[in-house]
Formats: sequence, C-alpha cells, structure tokens
Amino acid sequence: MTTISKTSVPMHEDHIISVRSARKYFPVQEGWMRRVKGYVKAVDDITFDIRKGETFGLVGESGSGKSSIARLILRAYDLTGGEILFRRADGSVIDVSTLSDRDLRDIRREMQMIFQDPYSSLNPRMTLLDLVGEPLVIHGVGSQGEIRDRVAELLRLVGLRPEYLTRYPHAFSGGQRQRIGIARALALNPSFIAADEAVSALDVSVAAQNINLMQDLQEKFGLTYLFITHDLGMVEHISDRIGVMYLGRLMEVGPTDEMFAKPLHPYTEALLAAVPQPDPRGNRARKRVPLKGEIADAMNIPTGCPFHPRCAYADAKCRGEVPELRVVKSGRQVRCHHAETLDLIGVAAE
Amino acid sequence: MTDIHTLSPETLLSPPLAPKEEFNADASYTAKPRTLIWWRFRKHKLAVVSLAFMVILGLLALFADFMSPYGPNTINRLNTFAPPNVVRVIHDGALHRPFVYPLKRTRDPETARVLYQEDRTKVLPVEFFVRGETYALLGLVETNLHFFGVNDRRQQINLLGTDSLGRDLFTRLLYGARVTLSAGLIGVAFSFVLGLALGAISGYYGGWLDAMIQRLMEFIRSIPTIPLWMGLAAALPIAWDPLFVYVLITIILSLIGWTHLARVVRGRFLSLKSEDYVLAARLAGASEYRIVTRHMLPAMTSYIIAALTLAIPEMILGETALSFLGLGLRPPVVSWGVLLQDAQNLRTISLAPWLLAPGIAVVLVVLAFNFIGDGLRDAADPYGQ
Amino acid sequence: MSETITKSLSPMPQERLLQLDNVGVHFPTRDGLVKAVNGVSYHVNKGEVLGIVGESGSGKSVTARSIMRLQPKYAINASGTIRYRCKSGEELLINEQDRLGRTMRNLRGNEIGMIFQEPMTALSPVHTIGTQIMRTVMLHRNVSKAEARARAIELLTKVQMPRPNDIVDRFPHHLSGGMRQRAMIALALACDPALLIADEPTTALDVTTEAQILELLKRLQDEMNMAIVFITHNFGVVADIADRVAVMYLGRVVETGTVDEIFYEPKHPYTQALLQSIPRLGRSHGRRLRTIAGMVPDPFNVPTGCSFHPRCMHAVGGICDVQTPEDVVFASGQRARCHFAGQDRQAEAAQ
Amino acid sequence: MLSYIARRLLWAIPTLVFVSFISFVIIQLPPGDFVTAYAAQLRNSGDYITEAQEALLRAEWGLNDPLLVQYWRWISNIVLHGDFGRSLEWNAAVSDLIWERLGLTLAISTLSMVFTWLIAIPVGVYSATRQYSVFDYLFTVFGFLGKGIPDFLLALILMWITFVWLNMDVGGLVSPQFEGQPWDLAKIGNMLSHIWIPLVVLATGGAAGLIRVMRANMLDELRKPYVETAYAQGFGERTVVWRYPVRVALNPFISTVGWALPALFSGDVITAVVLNLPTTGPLLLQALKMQDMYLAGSFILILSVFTVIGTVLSDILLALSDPRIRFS
Repeated sequence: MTTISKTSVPMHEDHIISVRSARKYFPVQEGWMRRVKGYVKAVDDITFDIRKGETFGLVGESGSGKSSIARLILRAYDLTGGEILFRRADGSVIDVSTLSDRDLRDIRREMQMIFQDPYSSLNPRMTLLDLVGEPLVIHGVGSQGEIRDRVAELLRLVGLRPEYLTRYPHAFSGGQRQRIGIARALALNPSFIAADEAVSALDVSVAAQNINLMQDLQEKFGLTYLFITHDLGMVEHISDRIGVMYLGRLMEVGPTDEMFAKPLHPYTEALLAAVPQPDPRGNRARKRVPLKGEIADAMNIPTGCPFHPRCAYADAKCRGEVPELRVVKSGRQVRCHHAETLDLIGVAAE
Repeated sequence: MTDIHTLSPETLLSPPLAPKEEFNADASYTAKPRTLIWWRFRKHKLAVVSLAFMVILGLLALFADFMSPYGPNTINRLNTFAPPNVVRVIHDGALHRPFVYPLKRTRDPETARVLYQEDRTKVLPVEFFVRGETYALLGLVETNLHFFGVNDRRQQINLLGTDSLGRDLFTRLLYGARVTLSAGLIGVAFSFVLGLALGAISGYYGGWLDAMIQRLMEFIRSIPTIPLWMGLAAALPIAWDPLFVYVLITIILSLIGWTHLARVVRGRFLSLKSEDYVLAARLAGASEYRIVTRHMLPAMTSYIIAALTLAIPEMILGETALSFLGLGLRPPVVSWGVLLQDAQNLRTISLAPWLLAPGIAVVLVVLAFNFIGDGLRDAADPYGQ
Repeated sequence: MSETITKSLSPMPQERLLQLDNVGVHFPTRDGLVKAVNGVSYHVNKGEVLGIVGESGSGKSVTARSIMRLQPKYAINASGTIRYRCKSGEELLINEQDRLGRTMRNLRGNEIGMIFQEPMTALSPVHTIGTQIMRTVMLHRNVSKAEARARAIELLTKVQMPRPNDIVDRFPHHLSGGMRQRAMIALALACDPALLIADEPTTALDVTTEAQILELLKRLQDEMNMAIVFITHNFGVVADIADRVAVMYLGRVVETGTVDEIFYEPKHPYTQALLQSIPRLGRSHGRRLRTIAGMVPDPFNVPTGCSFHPRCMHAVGGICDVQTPEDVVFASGQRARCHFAGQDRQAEAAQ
Repeated sequence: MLSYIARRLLWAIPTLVFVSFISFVIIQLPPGDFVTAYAAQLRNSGDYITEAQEALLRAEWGLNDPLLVQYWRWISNIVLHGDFGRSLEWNAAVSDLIWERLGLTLAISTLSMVFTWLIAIPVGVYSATRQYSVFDYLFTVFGFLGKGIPDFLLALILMWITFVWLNMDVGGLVSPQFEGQPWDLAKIGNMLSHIWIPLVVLATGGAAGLIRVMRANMLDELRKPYVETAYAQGFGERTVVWRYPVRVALNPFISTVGWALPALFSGDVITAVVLNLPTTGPLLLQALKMQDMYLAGSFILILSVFTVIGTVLSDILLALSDPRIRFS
C-alpha cells in the first residue's frame, strides 16, 4: 500500500483527512452516440483538512458540489485531479484516490457515510440484521452468532430495540430509518463518517433527536464527521469548522464561531443574511437585502471569481481574475480578492 | 409504528404520559418480500382465478394422455364432424349418474352428408378410469388407463366434438395445449436470456456499450414483426423434423420479443444503479458480484417475472397465428394453431362450429396470462405507496 | 339554502376575509378512516399574512385545499364551515358549494390565488408561461388576446422576472426553480386576488432564492393589500413573513396568536418544545438541542384526549389523556388548545 | 429543431440499408434457389430443363455470385430503376403486382387507424377521469377481450355470425358477382357491406390496447400538480382535463402513430388471409409459401420501409408536440 503520495507535503498529524486540489469533472454527453459536449465542474480545485475528532461542516446551495466531495473522499467517484489523504487508525497515511480495489475495501472499514434519504438508502428487501450486519459479513468479522450480537448491540446504541432484528425497513419511520443507517455506518468502528444532508429530510423534532444522537456517538467513539447540509442553523450547531462552497469551489474555510460572527467572503455574508430566523423582532430589525440572481449553470461558470455576477462588492478585478483560496488570518482561509478591505456582517452571537 | 427510546439524557425524563413500550408485532414488519408480494397479489381476484386456471390447464396438458379418452391421431371414419356430447345428469326426469346420449347417424339424402342426432332412449354412462389406448404416462409408465371414457365400442364420448377425420377434439386440445403452452414458455425463456443479458449490460455498464445496444434494439424494432416471422418461418424446410421446426419457431418468436424485456431490465438496472442503498453497499466494501446478486437482482426479479408473464401470451398468439397461416408448426404436430387451421374456411365453421374451440382456449389462456401479469406487476413493488 | 345557514352563524366582522370554523376533512383508506383535519378553526383578515406551521401530517395543506375545494373527490368534508368575503362584500359559504360548480370556479384564480411547493411540476410542461397566464386572465376577464398577453408581461415584470418579454414565450423547463416559482406567483396573481394561499412555496428552493421569493411576496402583499395564508414547516420563514401564526399538530390548530406572541410567549407545550428544538444562528453553537420525545403518531391511531399528551412533558394523567382540550383564550386574543395553557407550572418549565 | 429532424432522417438511412439487407437475406434463406423452384415447377407441368440449362439460367441471373453482389444488384435496381424484379409464380413484374394491393392495404389500414383513435382517446380519457365507474369496468373488460382475441379469430367469428344470421358471405372485398365488374354504385355498396369486418377487426385490436395505454397515461398525468394548478385557476373540469393532461398524455401516443401504421400492415396480413381480401397479406403469404423470392423480398422490404418512415415520423411529431424533448 502506498503510504504517501509522491508529490504531497506531509500531512499534519492532527489531521485525519486532507483534500488537496481535488477536482471532479463530469462529462456532459449528448446525442445518439453519447458525444461529450462539455464538462460540469462539480468540484474544482478544492483544498481543506479535517482534524481528528472534529465536525467539519460543508454548506452551499444545491449544485455547489458539496455532496460530490463526500463521494470523492469515500471514493464513490474517482477524482479527475488532485489527491485526498486519509490517516488510518494505525497512523499511516494513504492517498484514497489511488487505492486499488482491494486496498479500498480495507479502507472502507474506517470511513463510512450516512445518507440523506432514509427511504432509498436502506435496501427494502433486507432485514435489519442483514442491513446492519452486511458490512460485518463483507469484511468477515465474526461468526453468525457474533454478528447477530454485534448488530443487536449497535441497534441498542442508536436507540432501537434489539428485538427489531428480523424486521424490514418499511416497519420504521423516517427518523428510525436514519438511525438504522447510522448503526450500519458504525458497524465496523470507523474513525471518519461523512453525513450527507443526514437530517434534511426529517421533521424538526425528529431531526433534533438524531443530531443529538450523532453528537453522543461522536463523544463516545471519538468520531470525526464531515457534515454536509444546506441548513446554516444546523451546520452552526454541530460544526467546529465550516467550509462554504459555491459552484464547485470553496469560498471560505474557518472556525464556526469566527466565521459566522464575521464572515470574510461576501457569499458567506449573503448566505447568513438569507436565513430566516425564528425571531420575528430580529428579522424586522435586520435589514435583509436578498442576494440577487441565481447560481450559475455549472456548465457555464462565470470568468474570474465565479461569484462576481451576484456579488455586491465586485469590481473589474473580480470579473477578470480568479481569486485563490488563501490564508487571511490564522485558521481562516478565503477565496476573495477583497477579503481584507471588506467589512462584512455576520450573525451576532448571543 | 414502533416506539423509540433514545439514549439521549433529556429523554430519560420521558413524558409522564408516554405510552408504555409495547412490542407491536405486526406480521408485515417481519414478512419476507416474497410473502408481501403474495399478499398483494392475492388481493387481485382475477389474477388469482387466472393463476388457478393456468395451474389446472398446465396439469391437464402435462397429463394429457391420461386425462383424454382417446389418442390425438386416432382416426374414426365413422364419426367425422360429430358434435360435442353434452354430459347430463337427468334422464327421463330422474337423477342419473353422469352420462351422455349416444349419437344416431343418418345421411342427408340430398347432400350425402352425415347428420347426427342424440338418441334419447339410450344412456351412455361416463365411466372413470377406463381402459383404452396404450400410452406411456410421462414417457415412463406404460399404461392404458384413461381418466374417463365410455364402455361402448361403437360409441365415443367427444366433449368438444370431432374433426373431419373423426379425431376427438377434446383430446387434441389437451395435446395441443402441451405444444402451444410450452412454445410460449420456451420462446419467453429464449428472449429472457437475450433480454436479460443485453439489458443488464446496457443498464449496468452504460456508456457506448449502452448506446450500441440501444441502436441495435431500434434496428430490430424497425422490422415489421409479422412479415419477418412469416419470412423466417417460410424459410424452414418442410422436410425437417417437426420437433426441430418447433424449436426454431420458438427462437424466431423470441427474436422479436427480447427487445421489450431488455428495455424493462435496462430501465430497472438504471434506476437501481442510482439507488442510495446500492452506493451504501459499495461503500461498505461489497464486491460488484455481491451488489448485483444481493441488492440489484432481488429488487428486479418480481418486475422481470411480471414482464415475462406478460410476454408469454404474445408468444402464444404468435405461434397460433403462424401455425394458422401454415407457416409455423405443421401436422402431425398438434398445437392450437394447427387445430385452428381446420377452422379456416367458412363452410367448415358453419358445419362444425366446435372447431373454433381451440380459439376459445387461446383467448382464455391469453387473458389468464394478462391478468396474472397485471397482478404481478401491481404486486411487484411491495414497498411502494 | 346557504342563507339560512349563514343566518345561524353570526356574521363575520367587516375586516374578516376568510374564516374556518371546526373544519374536518377525512379520507377513507384501505386501512381505515384518516382524520387528516379534525376541527380546525382559523381566520384571515383583509391584507394580513397568516402563517400556518406544523410538521408533516399536521393537516396544514389539506385544510388549505379545502378553502379552494381542491381536495380529492373521495375526501369527506366531515364538519365545519368555511366562510369567505367576496370582493362584492358578500359572505360566501364555501363548504356549501359544489366543488366543480360555477361559484367555486369564479372564486379560484380570480378571488383566491394559490401557489404550490413544487415549481418544477406545478406548471404545465407543454404550454408556455405566457399561454398559461393568458388563459387565466381571459377566463376571468373579458379581454382580448393581445390585452391578455400585455397583462402576462406586466405580471412577469411585477414578479421581477428577468427579461419578461422573452420569458413569456418560454416553457417552464427552460427556467430555473426560482424563476418557475416567480412564474407560478405571476399566474396566481393574474386577476388580483384578495387572498393568496401559498403552500410551502419556498421549501424546494435554496436559502438565497427563498429569501428572494419571501421578499417578493412581502412586497406584493403590501402593494396589492392582499391577504396571504402561508403554509410552511419552517419556523424561520413564518417568523419572517407572517403577521399572525397558527400552529398545527395532528389535524388540529393547537395555538394561534400574533407572530410575536407565538415566538416570544408560546402558551402551548408543543409550540414551546418545537421552538426549542430548532438550532438558531448565533445562539446554539455547541449547545444540545432540546427534543420532543417520541414521534408524530400515525394518522390511524390518534391518541385520545389531547393528541399531544404522549409526547408532552407536562401532561397530567386523568386529564390530558382523557379530555379533549378546548381553546384557552387570552386577553390579547392568543389561543392555545391546552388544559393548562397559561398556568404557572408550565411557564416555569418553559424557562 | 431542424437539425434534430435532419439527424433523425440521416439516421434512418443506415436503418434502411440494414432492413433491406435483412429482407434480402430472408428471401435467400430457403434451401435451393429460384432456378430449383423453377425447374420443380416445370417438372410439375410435365416439362423439364437439363442441368446445363439450369446452370445457364443461374449464370444469366447471377445466382452464383456472392450474396453481397446479388444484394447490390437487387437493391440498386430498386433504388435506381424502381425495378423490384420479377415474380416467378405470376410471371409478371413485381411492381405490377404490388402497387394496387398496397394502395388498398394503405386505405384499410388508415381507415382502421382513424377508427382506433376516434374510439381509444375519448374512451381512455373517460375511463381515467371516471376511474372505477361502471363504464370504466366495461371498457376495461372490452380492452382485455380485445387484447386476448387474436385478429383472425375475431374475423372468423364475425364472418361466421354474418353468415349464420344474415346468410351473407362477407369474405373478399366484393361479392363474387361483382368481381371484374367496373366500379358503380352497386359495387361500392357491396364493398361497404364487406369492408366493415376488416375495419372492425383491426380497429378492435388496436383500440383495446390504446385504451389501456391512454387510461394509464391519463391516470399518471391527472395526479400531477399542474392539474391542480389548472383547477386552482378556476377552469372547469372539461377544460382542465382536455387542455392539460390529455395534451401531455397524448405524447406517448403520438410516438406510436408512426408505429401504428406498420403494425396495422402486419395485423392486416392475417386478417386479410382469413377474409380473403385482395390486399398485400395473402399475396405475401402465397409468395412466401411458393418461395417466390423477389415478390416476397420486395414485400418485406416495402413494409419495413414503411416502418422506418413511420418511426421517423413519430419521433418528429413527438418532438413537435412535446417542447421538453426538442433540445435534448
């Protein structure tokens, strides 16, 4: 197994994931013989790290490429370019994007995913025992009896009765199914879990239950989460650090508190301003100016800064030059030419 | 549904009136997918009746030699175009064991045609387990036992009448069912193999392979079915062994039918490929083989079975039509299409309308398969809304 | 006939546009009768935005559809009255009308407009935006085709559609989600309705587009002095747009009040619990979310007494699980359907 | 749009080449060839030709050439000269034999298709909007029966019924006494008394299937939110149903319009044999049985060409009627 990819700077020892200049272009095919007529740059030059034991939040509008990143890290897609480093439990570092199929299987014990749709992510034709036990069976962990015990334990862990082993998913509500998905993801004791819109499909009261469960599990097992969502309230609640995506690029990365209190990128500011708060007086006091226009077509990304057509602060430089993601203050990165000069408004912490 | 009890601290302070946890053991929660499909299928009354009908017909066809009173090619010159016998239970106003009236033959002085009339004075009781022609049951046991018949050497029981050579139509119908039904099943099996293979490749791998297969299917669909069948069937030399011709005919039928199946299979594969649970299995480290066999195939089987069931009647209709036209199976093979050849001519039909009986059988079987297919299709996804 | 019934009801106040009293809508299904809406009462005054919030299965959409008489044919209107004040000033008993009759048809699209959750599928895919608006205008107003087209362009301009002259001839699939929702709004406003029913109009949209649509609705509501019934499951959205709020749970309105009352002085334990379970920007980082125990019961087994009692931290045995609570009306006009609404022990717990 | 049509038409060319090749291969499939059959025919009439003469004939007609050469000769004659070759059995140019019959086939097919549509669309819409009503059940039963009864059986039964009850033989296009007579009112009247059977047979088979398709499409469409939107605009039920969902539900229908024609051609073959109509069907059957290769091959080719044209036509119609398809 390759320990370290040839080009890269060594990984910081606190980091568990290091995404470096990752790119994913999907070909757009057309016509009768599937001619490629262009590329959708779902992920373009993305670089960020996730620290061990933290929750890294990824926010952005639909089509910003946030789900693709999770799938790239887990190698559900192959990278078009760049590399993704992962620190294994034994401390060795591997490049996920170049792993062979056999090594990949091995690595999947350590990284798992929780899906958005609790209905389509569980095979309706399998019992809980088969569903939650499948990763164990695949990796040949234990005898049948041991697997059964382990599944029962996992179910108990996520707050489901072990007697449910023989049931099929259709016997459960959306929130419960999401817990089954969590139990399945935990089966092999992973160190890293990507949660893709894990609570977006649930009702408010149930979402809160599951978020609490995820936090408890993180504490208990020292898990690292990549938490992907479009809900800024939720991402603020759960994340230690946050990345903001727009049109396949990271616009800003930083610690949650600092970023939300004082964003560095106009897009972050606009996103925060757009969130309607359950606070009528606050809403009336806040003069909200909605962001104009809509996210561009991913096949036709604007030149220069991709956000410039919607940005209130854009000038000629923004139209012409693509800004780099750069460190502005310690721990904060931003992809904006004018980050230093802008004085942007966030949400005041209470 | 069921109750939740979380390990979150605040729910340790559970609401004062929260219901005591009860283990709600609804049978449907633990029922296997197959069971759920069967429960749903059961609600489709017509389909269930049709299924029963087909099972009975299948058994009749399988044991045709035992169930029929005569041999399929036994000629009786004295009994041509005999009308069907009616099985009765009342004789002279009194209840009687099942019987038929014997037929009296007279000759029309002008047309010299034989006319039949029931002789109401005599009774010909229907006997069970009678001795008759010798045959090999299932090709194994040599016997001459027949399920029913009459003990009279001069009289016959012809439930559906006889044809121009005096052969018993009921007997021939049962033997014909063997050929016609099996032609449908074998034809579907051929197109299933083709359709499944190409549809799966197309849907699973996608890309240019998919594009190629799609184009191929378009080509095949641009060929008018019946003329093509006719052309291919006409190309089969008369001299060939009837059994061989039979296999070739089913292959010809399936050549057209597979495109529909391939489309169904491809569509299922495409939609399943994008299901989250398939990705979930992949992320759990499942091999391609496991993903296909454990996750994709089980989810498609019920759809494929429904599509197959709906394809069988097409094959049966195809065989019947070809044989009817004289391009498919030929005598001495007995199939429903071959039997219907006798009913091509208006004069014959008006003389012996019972010769259309195989046509009725075709209609019933086609309808039955359609109903079963409909029922299966409705039940195929027991987890849908 | 409708007159005699109207007489037995006390007339609506002049400023009242719409009033629902004890409305019940049931659906017979294979597994039993679903009481989707079970005695809902609320009202909307002229030019006011009433927000209706609730989790899935609370019956908020079904109630809104019964205002338009748009429920499926097999729905049973089990109880209650729906009254609407027409532009002429007359009171109309909507629940007495034939769902396909002339009166309802005149009301729909003309006096009451409606916009839906899925802008992707709520517009006809085979007609241009212009055609769809023009047809509605020509249905309710005696205008020529050219006038209707001019009106369509005017409406598209009004909803701030970019390039209205071009969009008018486009098909819905050419537009983005936000633009489709704008087209939908233009369609609903075609005949200057006095009431707009908006059923989760921003749920399928991104936050930034949602903010645009909310701003647009607020501005249009102001300009046209139109009343809006705004249905959503998002408390933030309701806080942003509504003047008054009705909170629904399991086919009932559990609490109504002004938006400030609901958000700052909720009286019903369900409202209180729900508000605490929402993460808020700038407030909740690192804190644990409060949750509501259990989950929404399935509609076939609605709990007895107060339907919230199995999940309520303040439920009292012998009362909450037996008696169906009535509205407790507060001096301000706020109402809560709870046996103990406004009583101390509950206020404490809410802290 | 234009480029779409152009692409679609271009695509039809390889399809046509493929189809014509298949047709040619099919007619070459039977063992022996034209000369073998010719010699056999001569022997039957008491005449004979020597092996040398046979070889000479083979050389003259180029039957020893490779398949591709023969194919090229056959197809180039058709394309360049409109020459479909000669029929052995009829001893006449194929083109003389088929055009009149093709015309009649086309007339019967078109008429029955019009009937099919006139029946199927309103009935399908009715069944969907009044789901589970008495008439919906009746139409469903009709649909199943229509699907279950083979065309030829229906034709036989209708013929038999008219023969028994009206004592009329409705086989053939006209009664025997009119055959070869010039067309006059009496003959046309006689033809009308015959032609209804093939029309009923073909239209029943087609309508039964289409009713079910239309009903299913409509049920899908009626559930879509845009129907609710239309109601919310204040349109009456009839307007809503016919203007919106019917318009969308017809799209898959339109895509079958081009298919319907060749399908009817195909269906017509068997019906026409039973009813003894002077259309293409019986001639094709006869040609196939007699291994009359050029005649049979030309038939299959022409029918296939109709199918390909029909498909192209459908695709273009579909693109015109459904704006969503145009640019994809």
